[in-house]
Amino acid sequence: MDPRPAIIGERFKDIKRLIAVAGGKGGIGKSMIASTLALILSDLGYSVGLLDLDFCGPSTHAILGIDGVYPEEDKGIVPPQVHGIKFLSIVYYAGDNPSPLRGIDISNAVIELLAITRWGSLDFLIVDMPPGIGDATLDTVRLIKGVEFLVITTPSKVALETVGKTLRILKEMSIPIIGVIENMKMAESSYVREQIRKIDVPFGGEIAFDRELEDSVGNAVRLLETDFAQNLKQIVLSTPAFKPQDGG
Amino acid sequence: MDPRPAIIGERFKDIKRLIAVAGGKGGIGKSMIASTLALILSDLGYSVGLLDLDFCGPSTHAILGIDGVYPEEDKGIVPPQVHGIKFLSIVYYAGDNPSPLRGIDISNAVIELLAITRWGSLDFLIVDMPPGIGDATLDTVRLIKGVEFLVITTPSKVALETVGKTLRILKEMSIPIIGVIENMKMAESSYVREQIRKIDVPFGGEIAFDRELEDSVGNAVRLLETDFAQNLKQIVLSTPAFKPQDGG
Amino acid sequence: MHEWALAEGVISTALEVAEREGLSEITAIKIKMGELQQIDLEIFELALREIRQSQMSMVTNATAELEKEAAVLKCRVCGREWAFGDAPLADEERESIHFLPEIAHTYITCPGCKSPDFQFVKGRGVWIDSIVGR
Amino acid sequence: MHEWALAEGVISTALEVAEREGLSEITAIKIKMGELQQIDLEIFELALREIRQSQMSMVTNATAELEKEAAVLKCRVCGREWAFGDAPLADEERESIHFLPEIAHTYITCPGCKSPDFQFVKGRGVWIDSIVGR
Ligand SMILES: Nc1ncnc2c1ncn2[C@@H]1O[C@H](COP(=O)(O)OP(=O)(O)O)[C@@H](O)[C@H]1O
Ligand SMILES: Nc1ncnc2c1ncn2[C@@H]1O[C@H](COP(=O)(O)OP(=O)(O)O)[C@@H](O)[C@H]1O
Ligand SMILES: [Mg+2]
Ligand SMILES: [Mg+2]
Ligand SMILES: [Mg+2]
Ligand SMILES: [Mg+2]
Ligand code: NI
Ligand code: NI
Ligand SMILES: [Zn+2]
Ligand SMILES: [Zn+2]
Repeated sequence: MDPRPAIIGERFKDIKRLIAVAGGKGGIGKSMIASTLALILSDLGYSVGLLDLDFCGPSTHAILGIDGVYPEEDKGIVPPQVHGIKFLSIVYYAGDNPSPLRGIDISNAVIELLAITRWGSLDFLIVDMPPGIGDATLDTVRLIKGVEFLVITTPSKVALETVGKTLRILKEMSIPIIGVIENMKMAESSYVREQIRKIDVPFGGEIAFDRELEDSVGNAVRLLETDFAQNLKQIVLSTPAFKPQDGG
Repeated sequence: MDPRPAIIGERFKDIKRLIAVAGGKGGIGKSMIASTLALILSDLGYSVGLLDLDFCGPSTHAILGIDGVYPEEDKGIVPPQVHGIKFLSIVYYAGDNPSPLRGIDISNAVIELLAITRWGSLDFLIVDMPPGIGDATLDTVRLIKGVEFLVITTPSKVALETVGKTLRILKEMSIPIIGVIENMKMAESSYVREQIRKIDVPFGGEIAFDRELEDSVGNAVRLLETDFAQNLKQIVLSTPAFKPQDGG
Repeated sequence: MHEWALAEGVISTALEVAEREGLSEITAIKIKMGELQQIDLEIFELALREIRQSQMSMVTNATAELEKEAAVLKCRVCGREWAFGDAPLADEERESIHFLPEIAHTYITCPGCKSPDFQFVKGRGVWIDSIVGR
Repeated sequence: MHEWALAEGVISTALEVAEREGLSEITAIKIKMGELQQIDLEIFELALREIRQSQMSMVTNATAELEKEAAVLKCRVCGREWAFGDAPLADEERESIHFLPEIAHTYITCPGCKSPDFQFVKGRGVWIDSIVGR
């Protein structure tokens, strides 16, 4: 019998809101939004954690410029606090090296991290998800009780088709969806917004394509100053889910 | 004992070159390049197959506008020919519905398709890979003898860091790498080219960001006319690997 | 009739085993036929026979014993187990599962909690139980 | 000292079992300690004892029996099996595997064919063998 699942509930019991940032495809801005969202919420005075569950392509450490820190061992592992955010990623253990993991290994590693990490009390834990609905997403839904999803898409037809599938699965499993963000918008169009509303999922807002964003990668201070972050902050301020007291 | 692996070699024995289009991250243009590469090679007079192994986010059918066709059953399954390309994707079976598959299921489905599909004789089989190195990629490397990789990146730091990991794994496993294509280039810079050369992997060429590409999604004829396709065709014509007689 | 391709796999595997183990002949093959894949047993048996007898080989005179195995699915979320036979499915859905059993995750959800996150406990598809030779 | 967290998992699981099975007391827990995770057995045993005795519960008086299990890895490409003990590893690499056994795929490749595509046949980590109660 696996001793780990039974302790996972205990690990999350003092976290007010658990928000997984997901989407159908890769490269649509999930990690950028998860990282910047964590920064914005921390900047607003909330206590925030960020968990990178994209073991195949972890990127939040690179986006936030996190390097040279390591969890403490204290009856488990305690994530270090960087830019005010308690941060946990597989890169602590894999470094710059590749982790060629099959699904069964991803599942085991997710369960292990959820079981041994002591987040303490938090207003928000933001979870950066890999693309698609595979082991990491299914285990998140299965093991993190009360998790809510923030779903990202771009205006591209293929991205929208794929995100539609993710939304269908989440709805079928009765997982709460905070909203869908349309990222990297280049032209005026209400197409995505309408499609999302049609399937009865809340539309969360839009973020414009920001040519200068790439130059801020690796620098949390500059990241918060980008148009991208400003767009996202508007969404945060106007979305009721981003108040910790509303959560469980 | 699994009866399927023993027959897979037989299924590929009349295919001259097997090319997997891969990369570290999602959203870097793997599917767009795999689809357009298949079109270009077919247009050049070669016999071409296209196999979409991104079961979580299949996109090549949407890019090529393939719809309403289905494999024939004849001592296995025989992929239908569309735009001159023998095309196989999980969408034949999943339709527009989501396929929430764990790694173990992806692995099983990959093995099944490799074992039952009769491609016949081909100059090229192009395989569109999912992001990262997971079950689909590990099984491709394990079961498709002679497969070569065409690896995609973008100029973004995070994409480059991730693709570097994929390249390391492929090199460690002694899998041939045709080259690395730098896609969605927006500004002049030789940074990616230099980084790739540093790790002793052939640089395959560059493809500019093409604002009009999205409008050609779903239309194979228009796709071939884009600047994107022109860029890719130049790469095809100048890369020795894209001659079938060079292969095994 | 794609069952032929899987029958080829069984015969190729038997020949590989014969070679690896240095046998001079395969005498018997036992195969589990998982219900999920809905293989037509008669067609499969016929395919096995034709492939075996199409040329003289170490497997030509082997007997093939097919045994049906009921498919049982188990939910990873709520732990519920159920029989595939119970799933309400349209004909095209069954047909898709016939070609690619993993597609079950697209058309079936747990009768207890509606999750698509279940495993095949048994009865997925064609599986070689044993190969006997001398 | 992250072993404490896993020991908590063992005790929580025992309590869950007691509740589910309607037991009044857990008397014995048998645990397999997989080598890959390199858990310090003394620390783990101490943690188990402290957690058990920190408050009166159905598990307070249970005995815990720990059994070491050697880690065996098997390559999915060439089939080779080897012992984790043989892998040449730097201290930090061992430490990373201690926290996250799957990280073995980052630092170990098959001694036969250099593939990172191997499975843990046994000895991954902490595993509850049996829980006995009344
Ligand atoms: N609004 C935006 N404007 C410009 N570039 C963006 C925007 N959002 C994301 N990006 C860029 O897109 C790329 C992919 O983003 P990322 O967050 O890594 O995607 P994912 O996590 O979905 O794979 C990154 O290079 C990122 O900098
Ligand atoms: N050179 C390019 N210029 C403009 N857009 C591109 C280019 N290459 C790819 N894209 C767009 O980027 C998005 C992701 O491409 P896709 O091929 O689906 O990536 P992947 O298969 O790597 O996830 C698509 O919307 C596609 O149209
Ligand atoms: Mg990401
Ligand atoms: Mg793709
Ligand atoms: Mg049929
Ligand atoms: Mg230690
Ligand atoms: Ni059939
Ligand atoms: Ni420890
Ligand atoms: Zn269930
Ligand atoms: Zn090996």
